[in-house]
Amino acid sequence: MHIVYPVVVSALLFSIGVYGVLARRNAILVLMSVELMLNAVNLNLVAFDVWLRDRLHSGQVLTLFVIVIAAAEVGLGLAIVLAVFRTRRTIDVDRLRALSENAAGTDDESGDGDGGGDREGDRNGGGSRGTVASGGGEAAT
Amino acid sequence: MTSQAQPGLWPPSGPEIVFLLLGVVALGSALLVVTTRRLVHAALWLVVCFGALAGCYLVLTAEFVAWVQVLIYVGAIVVLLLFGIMLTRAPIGRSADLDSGNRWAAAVVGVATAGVLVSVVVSGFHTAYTPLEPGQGAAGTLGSSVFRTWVLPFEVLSVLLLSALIGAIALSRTDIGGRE
Amino acid sequence: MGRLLIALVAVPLLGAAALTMPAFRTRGRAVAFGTAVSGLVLALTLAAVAAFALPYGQDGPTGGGPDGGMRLQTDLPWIPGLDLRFHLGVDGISLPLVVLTALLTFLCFVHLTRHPPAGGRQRALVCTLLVLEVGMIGTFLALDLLLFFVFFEVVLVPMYFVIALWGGTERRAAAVKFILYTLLGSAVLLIGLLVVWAQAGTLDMVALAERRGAGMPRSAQILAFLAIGAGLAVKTPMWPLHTWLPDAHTEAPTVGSVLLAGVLLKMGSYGFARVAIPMLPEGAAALAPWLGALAVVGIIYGSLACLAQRDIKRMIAYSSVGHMGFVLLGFATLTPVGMNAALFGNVAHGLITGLLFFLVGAVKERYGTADMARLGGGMLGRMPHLGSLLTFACIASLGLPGLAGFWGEMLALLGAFRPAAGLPRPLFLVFMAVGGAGTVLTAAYFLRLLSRVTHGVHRAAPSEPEAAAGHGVVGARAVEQGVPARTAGEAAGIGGDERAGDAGEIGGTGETGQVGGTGGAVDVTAREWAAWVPLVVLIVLLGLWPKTLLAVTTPAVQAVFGPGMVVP
Amino acid sequence: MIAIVALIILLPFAAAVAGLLGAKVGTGRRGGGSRTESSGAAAGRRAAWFAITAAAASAVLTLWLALRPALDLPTGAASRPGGAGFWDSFLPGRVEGALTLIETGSLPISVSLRGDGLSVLTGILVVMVALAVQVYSVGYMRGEPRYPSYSAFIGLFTSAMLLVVYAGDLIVLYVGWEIMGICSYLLIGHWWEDRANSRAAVKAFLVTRLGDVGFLFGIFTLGMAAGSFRIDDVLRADIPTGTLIAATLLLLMGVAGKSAQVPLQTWLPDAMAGPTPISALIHAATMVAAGVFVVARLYPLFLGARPTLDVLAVIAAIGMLGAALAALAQDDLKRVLAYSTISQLAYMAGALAAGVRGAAGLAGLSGLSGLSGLSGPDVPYGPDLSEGDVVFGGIGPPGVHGLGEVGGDEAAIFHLLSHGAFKALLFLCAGAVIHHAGSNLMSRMGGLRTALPVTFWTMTIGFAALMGLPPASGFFSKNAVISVIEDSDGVVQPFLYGSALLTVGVTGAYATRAWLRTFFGPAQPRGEPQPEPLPEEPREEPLTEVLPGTAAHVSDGREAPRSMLWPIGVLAVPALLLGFTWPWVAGRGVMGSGVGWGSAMIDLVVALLGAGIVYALWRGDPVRDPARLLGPFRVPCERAFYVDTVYAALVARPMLRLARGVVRADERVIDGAVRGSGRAAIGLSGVVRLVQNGNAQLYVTGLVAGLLLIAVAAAVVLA
Repeated sequence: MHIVYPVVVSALLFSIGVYGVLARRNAILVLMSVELMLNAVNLNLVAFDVWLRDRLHSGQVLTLFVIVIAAAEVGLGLAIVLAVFRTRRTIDVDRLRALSENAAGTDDESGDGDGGGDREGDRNGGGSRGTVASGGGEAAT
Repeated sequence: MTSQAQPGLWPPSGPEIVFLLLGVVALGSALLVVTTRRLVHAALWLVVCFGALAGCYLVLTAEFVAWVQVLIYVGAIVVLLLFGIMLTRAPIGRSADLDSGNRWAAAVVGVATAGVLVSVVVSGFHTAYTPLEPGQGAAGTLGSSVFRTWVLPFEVLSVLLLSALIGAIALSRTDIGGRE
Repeated sequence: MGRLLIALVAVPLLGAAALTMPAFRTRGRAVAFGTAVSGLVLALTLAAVAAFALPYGQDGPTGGGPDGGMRLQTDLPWIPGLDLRFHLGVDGISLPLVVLTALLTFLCFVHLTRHPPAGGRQRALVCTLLVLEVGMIGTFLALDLLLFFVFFEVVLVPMYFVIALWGGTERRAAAVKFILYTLLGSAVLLIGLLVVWAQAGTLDMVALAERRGAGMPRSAQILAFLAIGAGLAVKTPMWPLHTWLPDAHTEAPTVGSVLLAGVLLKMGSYGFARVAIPMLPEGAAALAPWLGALAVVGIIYGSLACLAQRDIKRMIAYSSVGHMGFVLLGFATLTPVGMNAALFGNVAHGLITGLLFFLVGAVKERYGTADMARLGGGMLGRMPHLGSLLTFACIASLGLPGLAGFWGEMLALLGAFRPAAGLPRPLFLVFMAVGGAGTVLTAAYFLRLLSRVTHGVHRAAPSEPEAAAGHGVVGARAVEQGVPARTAGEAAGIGGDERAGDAGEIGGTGETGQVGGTGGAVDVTAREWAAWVPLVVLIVLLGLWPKTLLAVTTPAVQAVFGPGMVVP
Repeated sequence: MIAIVALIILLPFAAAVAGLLGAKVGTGRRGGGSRTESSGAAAGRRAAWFAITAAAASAVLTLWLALRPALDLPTGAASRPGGAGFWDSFLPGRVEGALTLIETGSLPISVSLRGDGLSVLTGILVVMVALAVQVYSVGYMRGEPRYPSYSAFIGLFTSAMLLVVYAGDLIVLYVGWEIMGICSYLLIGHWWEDRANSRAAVKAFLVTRLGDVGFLFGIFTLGMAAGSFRIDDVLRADIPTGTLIAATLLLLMGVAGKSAQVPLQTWLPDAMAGPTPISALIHAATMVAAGVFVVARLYPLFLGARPTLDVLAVIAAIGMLGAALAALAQDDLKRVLAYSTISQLAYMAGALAAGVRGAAGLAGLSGLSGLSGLSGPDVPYGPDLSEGDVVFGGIGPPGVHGLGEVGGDEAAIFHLLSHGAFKALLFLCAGAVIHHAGSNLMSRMGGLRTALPVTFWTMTIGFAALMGLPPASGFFSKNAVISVIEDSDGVVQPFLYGSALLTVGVTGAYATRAWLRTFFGPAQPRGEPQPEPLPEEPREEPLTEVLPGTAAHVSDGREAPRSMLWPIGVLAVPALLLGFTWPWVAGRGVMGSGVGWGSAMIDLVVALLGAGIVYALWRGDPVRDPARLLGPFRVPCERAFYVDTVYAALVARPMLRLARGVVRADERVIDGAVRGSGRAAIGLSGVVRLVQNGNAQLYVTGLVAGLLLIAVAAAVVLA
């Protein structure tokens, strides 16, 4: 067996997984794409294990471990997705923007804190935190 | 290890042809997973992909891994994913907005990844060859390896699995801990 | 003997560490402990002075040195891989500053025992101040460039917290500005030090000073002097790198202002005397005219800015710009007399401005504001002791002969009269004339301050709208500030919501806040006398007998410039 | 011997410290509202004892110094660099002692004192007037709660002036010089409750400080040129003429500031805001005298710099006439005396500017050693010799000195002493008058002759001396000054001489006017508690307003208390008789020998002419102010020719405007740049922040793309 065949398949599978992670909106689809990438890695591990004739079978054993971890990961990931779905009513990845900078107009003013607007900036910061929290609260109810 | 009598890359031998066919199936179904417009179809194409991969493992003489793949991936994970689709009330039919606006950037990055990886592995391994010897990945050999050499990571892994389980429960149940 | 200097650094550090023990949770005990520790440091400093007074060559195998050289040295490996050494020592240039640091810190603690700043958290404050003392003393003792830099930086963090946690209403912005500005300066300074290291191959300050720049090309010296000078100038502060200073001083609590003006600014000018000028003589010679020009601009500019200030604390902060301008002018002359002037000016400014900030802190505590218009004059009538002390301090600060402030300024001008060979003399004569005009302006703004605050008959402060309308920002700020008394509510409010703290402030009005308004204010308290009298005594002593200081600094300064550079 | 000198200086200082710290142990340093009346009075008494004892001790020691036949060193060329002084015959020799030498890295400063005839002469004036003022103040300031600090500051002031007088080193001299400045600030602003007093004090300090900066630079120039700050070394050094001119011109700035000469004279009239004894102290004996004293002390240097003397002459000529005219138009009695002080100081400056006749043209100092000196008490010296017809070559060999030549410095010091005596007398008398009248304004006085007989007679002596009427001291000293001016041969001599003569007349006029309007004419209703507030001038002595009941002056009695009358009486003696003792001081032995009778007659006639015109006007209408003879000139004169206005417009206001501009520029430009950099950073980060839109996929895309780029780059580099 030429190693290059499984390795190339694995590389292409990985790239497809990458595309899926980057392009899909639905969080479950993203999880699926992650699984694709993990499987690409598994294939690599097995192929190299065979090629190198490892007496400890580290490649295959690690593949087993990866599969187990993938199972755990999917379980946890789905739990998180469900939690997000409960609070946000959506699992579209590009609509979950809690990580973003607050786009409110007052943010620019908190910049000149050295001019005395520090307290204002604090208030804005607090305010933005407040909206996030309260938004979450609304969704939860 | 590369042996002295190393066959050329082309034409492929029998197992290689099987492998390539399975690989094409796996890649094609994977492509469908990331492009299909129906969620449930995606999950089902994933089953096909995993199955084809299990076949690949078999060709590569990793029997035990192949069975585990079928059991856990096809049997457990896909089911979990389907439950997830169900619980998030995803539309069963066609939905137009499964891809984000990021798709073209993702395509570019994906193709670039493929290009880089393929060119690297091809340039690195185009001469690598090993004859396949059945029995390398049998349950017995693998089992003895796991429970001799890898027993400690194995145990750690079981703890990890347990904690992941508990974590999943804690996350998915609304009446435990959490927000005030 | 060498262990003495290690003890100087270690004692406050151990003290700060000890404060983490829960035994100091009890109210007030932390301050007493801090007083004891800083008192111990002061005693050790005096022991160092006594050891210094011994004839040369009697302080152990590691000490000793040529006349005017380093004494009490201790030299331990620190990071052997980089050839960094924990090298401490003291000479005539650093000794007065070490004593000044120890004294001012001790007096700050004495003052703290009865006058805790608003904001509570006394234990944290004591701890912070002790760490600050470690950095300050270490800076003056360090003889390894990187060690110097480390101590130089150590100071910033505690000072940041002192301003940010115990300061006035605008404290956060001031603290952020302070730390960012000075960190930027330190970064430039570090670059300069690295240039020196790269060129000279050693970080040993004694060796570098003895080498007098030999082996370093002129361009590298100029570059290094530029970087080091800019870094130090931020700290000093030199015009136009001074704008962090007024904000920091205005917002810092009394002890913070005292240490900031009394010691921290000196670290910058000390760097000129210790690092920039001795190690990079050619760079110094090339850039001295610029340094002098910026110094005199600072003198005039600072004085003019003072003339139009309304807030006393801010005014004194700007006066520091002017006074440090004289110090820098002294350095710029590159003469022994100029450096003597700078060192004398350093110490004098530390004493006088320290006293001034103590006094203004007391005024603010009693009146609830430091805005001249709202103080309303007549302090000599209402609080004769405080008014008299303020008069004394202002007169000392304006450079009256017979008080400490004079000699630094006079000698700086004398140095400018005949700068080192190679410097353009006409230019320095212009600097001298401008500096002389600066002394008149200095007198003008201090007398204006006295006239407005201590003289006249006390009136009630103008009604709030009037103040706000008439005095614009300052008035509004003062109104916003409201009352000085901050309660525990404010302390709690520091971490969290600012407005809650303000509410606590208003709640505390009844106790101390009204004191300022009703005229029942107390004059100077016993603790304040204890904290201030040593400063007064030293100011008079140095003024009447400048030899006490000049006799210490002159040999060291002569050693810096070498025997060949003494002006006949 | 030098210990005595040190003691003379230190005693008032020690008393000042004791008075400040010790007078009110347990009660407080300065007046406070909480103290009881009795403890305040006790503190005042204690402070008075300190102050008067020290002043008296200083005076005794000074007199003892003066009455010794000679100081330690024998007189001789070796010990007397720069030529012999005119004081040689009074007190030959010189004593000097250095306490220590302060190394500065450049020229060392020697903390040294020196005593010689000039010092002792001036010292006598200082300690005498100081003693008189201290004694007088006990009565004048009775009930004043801040008396201890007041008397302590006087002590400090005296000490500083004595330090100037006895300084052996220019820097030491400068120290005393400046301390005087701050003491004048503290004393003029003694009644600080009134903002105007405070302003006057600030003005006095600032104007003199401005001059002092030049003075300090002058010291630098001299010291650097001579290689030492010791006065002896400086006098002995061979300094190039250019340097000398620069140095003396710079010194002149300080002299003009302290001695209130044009153009720095404006502080002095305002300084009348202080208590009257302070006016006597500052404007008669100490501060204003310091300037003249310093010029006399360094006179050989000034003689070597002819242009400086010409400048001084112009200053003096303008100052004496302008100030005299201003004095003529004032309504405030103290301001009359203040302007008269400026005018009289200008006389001294004029005398100094006149130089030593014949020597003035000399550039070097080499010829000076025998010029200004008088060899001894046995030199024949007659009235006819001083007339100006003494033939004097000027470039004689050392040892051949002009017989009877009165040097400019001698005339100046002579006038300084006599002026110190009579002006102190006048101020103290004016204090008594003001006490009685309750106002400073002469329009509120009149007819006080009968109410205040002692004051009347003593003040008459003072005015006579001021006018230069024989036999009062002013007659002799002023005549000496005018003779010197007349004999000088500078470029501006005619101008100076004309101005001096004219001023004699105006002096006669304003002295007569003040005398008449105060003591004669109809009595004015007394009891105005407070003088009319003048719009632009500081109000004087708001005693009753400030300290109701505490400043209990004896306004209902006939005269001031005895402690005030005694100093007045004592001062009247030298004011009257000093002229007769001067020849003894100057070592001439013949009575009246300082006077050139011919020119003296001219002066006398001019003075009487001025006085007569005023008298005639006054006789015409005793109620109306004789100053009306000035006509349209009167208002400019009263406002002192608008110099204050000009300064306010040219210096003070632009400076304040500049200050405000600086503050604004500081906020907007410099701090603006700092904040701008912060804001620019934040703005840039805002741009970067746009990428941070919360879409995790975008982040990962970037991440992977970056990873790929790095991988490709690594591959390319390694390949």
